[in-house]
Amino acid sequence: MSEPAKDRRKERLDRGIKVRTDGIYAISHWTEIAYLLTPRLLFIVGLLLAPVILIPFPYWQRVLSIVCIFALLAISFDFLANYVGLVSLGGALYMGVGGYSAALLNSHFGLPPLVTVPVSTVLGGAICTVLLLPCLPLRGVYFAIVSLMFPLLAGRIIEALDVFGGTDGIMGVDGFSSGWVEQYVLICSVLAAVFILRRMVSEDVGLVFTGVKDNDQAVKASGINITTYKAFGVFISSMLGCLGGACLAHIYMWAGISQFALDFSIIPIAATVVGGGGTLIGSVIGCIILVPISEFLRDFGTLRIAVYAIILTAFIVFKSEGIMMYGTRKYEQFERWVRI
Amino acid sequence: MEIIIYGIINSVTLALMALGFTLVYGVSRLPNFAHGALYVLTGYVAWMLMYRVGLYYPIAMVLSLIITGLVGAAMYQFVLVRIRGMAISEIIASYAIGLAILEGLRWGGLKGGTITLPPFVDGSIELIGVSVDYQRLIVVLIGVLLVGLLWLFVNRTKLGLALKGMAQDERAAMTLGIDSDYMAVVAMALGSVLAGIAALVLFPLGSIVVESGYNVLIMAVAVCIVGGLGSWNGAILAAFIIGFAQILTQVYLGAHYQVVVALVAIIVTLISRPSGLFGRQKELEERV
Amino acid sequence: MNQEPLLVVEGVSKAFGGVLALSAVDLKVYPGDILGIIGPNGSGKTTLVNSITGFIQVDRGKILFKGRDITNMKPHKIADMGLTRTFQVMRPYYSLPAFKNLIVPLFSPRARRTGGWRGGGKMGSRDTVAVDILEEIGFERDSYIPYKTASALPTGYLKRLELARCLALRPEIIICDEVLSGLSMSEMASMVPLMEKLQMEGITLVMVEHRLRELFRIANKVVVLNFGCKIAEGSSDEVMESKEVKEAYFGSEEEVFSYV
Amino acid sequence: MKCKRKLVSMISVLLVLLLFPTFSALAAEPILIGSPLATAFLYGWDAEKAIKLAVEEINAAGGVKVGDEKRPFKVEVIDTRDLEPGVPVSEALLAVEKLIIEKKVPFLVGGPVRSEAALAAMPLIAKHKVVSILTTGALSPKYHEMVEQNPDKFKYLFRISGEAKWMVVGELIPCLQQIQKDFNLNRLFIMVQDVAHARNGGGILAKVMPTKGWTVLGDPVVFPTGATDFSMALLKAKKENAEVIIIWMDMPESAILLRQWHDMKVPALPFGTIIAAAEQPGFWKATDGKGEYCLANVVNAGNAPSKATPWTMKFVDAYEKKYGLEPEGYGTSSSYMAVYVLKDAIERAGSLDPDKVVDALKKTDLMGVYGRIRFNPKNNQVIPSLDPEEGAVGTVFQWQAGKRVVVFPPKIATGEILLPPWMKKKE
Repeated sequence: MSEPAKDRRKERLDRGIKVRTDGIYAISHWTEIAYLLTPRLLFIVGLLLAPVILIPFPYWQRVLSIVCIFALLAISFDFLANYVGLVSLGGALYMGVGGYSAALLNSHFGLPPLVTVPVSTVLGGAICTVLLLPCLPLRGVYFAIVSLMFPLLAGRIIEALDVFGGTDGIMGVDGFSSGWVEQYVLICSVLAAVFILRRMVSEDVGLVFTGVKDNDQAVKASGINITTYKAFGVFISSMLGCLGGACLAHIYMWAGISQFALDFSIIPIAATVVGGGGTLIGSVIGCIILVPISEFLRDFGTLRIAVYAIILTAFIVFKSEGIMMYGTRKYEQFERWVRI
Repeated sequence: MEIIIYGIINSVTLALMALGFTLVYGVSRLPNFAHGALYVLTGYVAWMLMYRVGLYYPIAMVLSLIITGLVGAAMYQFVLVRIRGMAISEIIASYAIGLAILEGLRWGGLKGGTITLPPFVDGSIELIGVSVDYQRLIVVLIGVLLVGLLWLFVNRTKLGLALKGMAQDERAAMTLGIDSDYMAVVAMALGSVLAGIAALVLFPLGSIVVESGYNVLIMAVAVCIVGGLGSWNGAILAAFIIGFAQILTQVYLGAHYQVVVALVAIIVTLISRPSGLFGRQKELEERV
Repeated sequence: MNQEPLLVVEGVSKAFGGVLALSAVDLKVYPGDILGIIGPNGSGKTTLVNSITGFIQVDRGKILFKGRDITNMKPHKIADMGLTRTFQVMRPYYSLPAFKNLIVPLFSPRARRTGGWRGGGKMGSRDTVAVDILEEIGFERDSYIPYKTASALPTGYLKRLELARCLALRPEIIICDEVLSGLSMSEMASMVPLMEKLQMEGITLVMVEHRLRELFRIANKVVVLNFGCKIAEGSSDEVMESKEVKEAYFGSEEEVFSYV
Repeated sequence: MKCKRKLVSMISVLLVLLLFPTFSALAAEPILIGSPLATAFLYGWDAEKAIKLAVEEINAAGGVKVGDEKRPFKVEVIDTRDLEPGVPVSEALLAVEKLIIEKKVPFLVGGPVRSEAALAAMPLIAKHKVVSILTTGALSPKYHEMVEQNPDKFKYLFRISGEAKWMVVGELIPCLQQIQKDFNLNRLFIMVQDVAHARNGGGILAKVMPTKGWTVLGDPVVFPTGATDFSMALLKAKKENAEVIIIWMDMPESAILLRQWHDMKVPALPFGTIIAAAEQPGFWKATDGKGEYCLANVVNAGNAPSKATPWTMKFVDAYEKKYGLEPEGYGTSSSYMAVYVLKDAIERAGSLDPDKVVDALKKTDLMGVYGRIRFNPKNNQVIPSLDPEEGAVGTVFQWQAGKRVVVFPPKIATGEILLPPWMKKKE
């Protein structure tokens, strides 16, 4: 792309095929159908096949699981931030609560992973919602800061009170029966989360969430209790995080204080920023990119974090729309220079 | 007795850590989450200049302050100015820059806690039966001096008044011919220098480690939130409240509850009194 | 009118910092009324609206709606009882089409209880109900206007959208915070009959206004506020004649006429 | 909708994924040793240096004799990041998995360093039947207790470095007894970091010492990881006339504690059970010499110069020659030794089969850098002793005039404990 000159500007137009596929004509010809389905199928089939493709590289299968866990956290962040309007920097809280509840359910009550994961998802979601309930009236930065404090505090409290295994954590948690179960539980959860949430936000409930985010005064004046909806949003998002935490506990057969670690709060946010906020799929893509990068950079020690930080800053400052939005735009529109 | 003396020392330490943060936020509404990184950077640069380049201690200190100020200004000028007003982006971007500086330093060899700055005056003194080292007294002295100078600067100089104007109402200040971007750069540089001064007086008490960057950031944020973001009086008051609370918990409850105190203070303050101790009504509306 | 008043405000006071924004304001609104509240800038009109609808907490006094004490109740509960309001600063959900703006109120418990607009029951989806309401309020049904994104609508339509948002709740009272200000002459001309139509449909209106001429035409009672105090009450003519109003509000007679 | 971009990125990620592992698969000839270590931190980097030193020496001498052929060692170090603040333990586990699954290492020597990471990695390592020798960091007795409880499952897990219980019962308490005898000191003050091994260790001391004629002043003072101000506790120690201060902290900030101790002239001998800062040769500089008279336990001999065995000084000199400074933290000599022990076991087993190597390891009896190395057959923990002829000896040294002088155990001591000038010897 050349330098913008003074006497011309860039014009963006929807592609013909995009316009055609907006309406009922979408099913009129295979090209239209393909236009609509290809990216979606690519995403779904790609994710579903990934474990199979990665059979020769068992280590990367495991990385895929981690990618999915971070993706769940990123979706949770994206949903809460861009659809409910609560920017939560405390993804690690969900992670920890989910991990601990799964580990406790498994080691104290002997429930198998396939039971503890859903139970701790719901239970953990409820616990997180109750914990965050007093903070819900806060907005913007203030909610962000308080939510950032929660995981730190939770870790400290477990440490100070020496409960749940103290600093050693809970060991001897059962693993998933096989790697396939682990991966497909996670992949299906990610896909389900993305598509259910994307559907939900375009339904009437989703409009209420948007309303709470855009203009909570008007929502209040419409006779809707915004705290209920915020709590509901937090519940959904913390359920996703707890699901990730529970899976992590079972993958590593262990839960400990470090599940409240800052990384679980920061990386999902970075992924969302890189992938494109407000698209839900974007945050998944962000994780697919960032987590492997982190693996490649492992040999460079702490430089990894510095590189991460620079990528993040660059995206936030220069390409704040994120990869997903950028991709969508390129897919749906073409650009040309026009004279003015 | 030692509770009072060390409470004061601890409080002034916290105030020093928080001063730069609250100045930047107060003037340009920019939560500078790279604060801790600038703190460590100053200490490291001063150490480098002293032991690797071989400059005199005072010269090294002044130079390192200048460098930190420039880094802060550059950070604003080249990165943060593009995302002014988007609070969350500001937090993430400044935190990321801080992270890059801190972890870059660690990668570049700042590890293990074996480097430190020498104290200004060595030794200790008995003060009403409590032994205190001179460096801590200097910390208190400089802290008080700095607050005084800052007050004079803000209330008596043209630049300071302009900054104060910005802090109160950015738009009105702009209509009065104050260049808000320039002022924000100045504030950022000044805030960085304040972080640097804190580093130079506090590092001789300990060793220069990357982790202290994170601690300083947490404490600065805690103090500023409890005091009401952007309010200088509030920050100082909050530094004393948290400072004494920490010393008291350390004496009566156990040192490992110290951080818990700060965190609980933040959460309780935000939930019960969102604008902080000294926040203004306008801000209250923003928050709730 | 010997009925029970629908809305009663008794001695409501509110101070911000040291400034008394409302001091012991009394008000009675009867069913079917169009009550006008006027007053110079900073006289506490919007504060009064905010107090009644629960958006701010009052310091003293009592507010009764349909005989129930609603003082300092949560805004959404008050709205749920049928007391709704518009906002002076319009903030529709800009990214949504106009009719989608109504989905939020239609989704509220009250709207669901009362079965949407007209006739009750499940009369089609919320979208159709929303378009119905917009038509009611003056959006041309078969035009593209109800489907346009809110950010592209002119002020007049945005004000109507605010009203429509209230109507979606099937309210008993709508408190209109300056729906007429900022409109062009023609827009205003069509707004006034709309208000009258709403009154005909049995909705009680409280109108907080700057535009005295139009207000006086439709209001059957006017209350004047100044510095947080009620200084006059009565029919529009009575208020116009009131000496306190002229002195406190209008200053001198010449200014009255230049203003009206 | 969406995403040519997504396609491109996914394909490129896949491509990279496909290409990456092929690099490492090529070299099959050397015997791989995986070292999961927090390389950016003390207990990580020192262990890394020591392991590399040992591998270099072994390879220079011809390598490891497996059956008939001689094969060299090759180290794969991976950064576990487990000492970084804010990084979850799962990162370390992922690193261990990377070594096992991708690099296909049959042996692990080193970490994970942090106790909870080491503990969390146990099931994982056992699952893959990888022989692991823990050499640095984790001191938690829970490690070998777990092995003892589950000898079949965890039989692949060895620890060649010391553990907290022995350090307290076997070294610290006898050493304190000696101090009591020599200087007539008996008022003890305990400061620990808020991690499990330190709190447990502090608790044991507080319980045991009163029975040995000591007065323990209050409960152990617990400091959070990363604390930077210790003055309140020091003041308390001073006020209550403490005579020995036990410090158990594996964080670098403990250097601050000693500077404060010096500046306040607290008349008590600082005794670091684990005191990360004081273990390093750079400590003297870090405290401007204010850490003089500090005692520190570096777990195993050889981490400070001494004459425990003929090999000790050989190791210290070799390390100093290669890296320009004396061995650093408490994981150095043990990491070095672990490679030799592994070599010995492989040569005796004559194969790389994990079960055979485990059997050989269990029969290890080697005169090493820090004494006679044998593993307890019940729990695979190296057998400790105060006599280098009998087992692995520890080392307590004192900083004296810029040098680390070994003062305990008596058999390997190179000097006497000195009191700071502001402490008067009690009669």
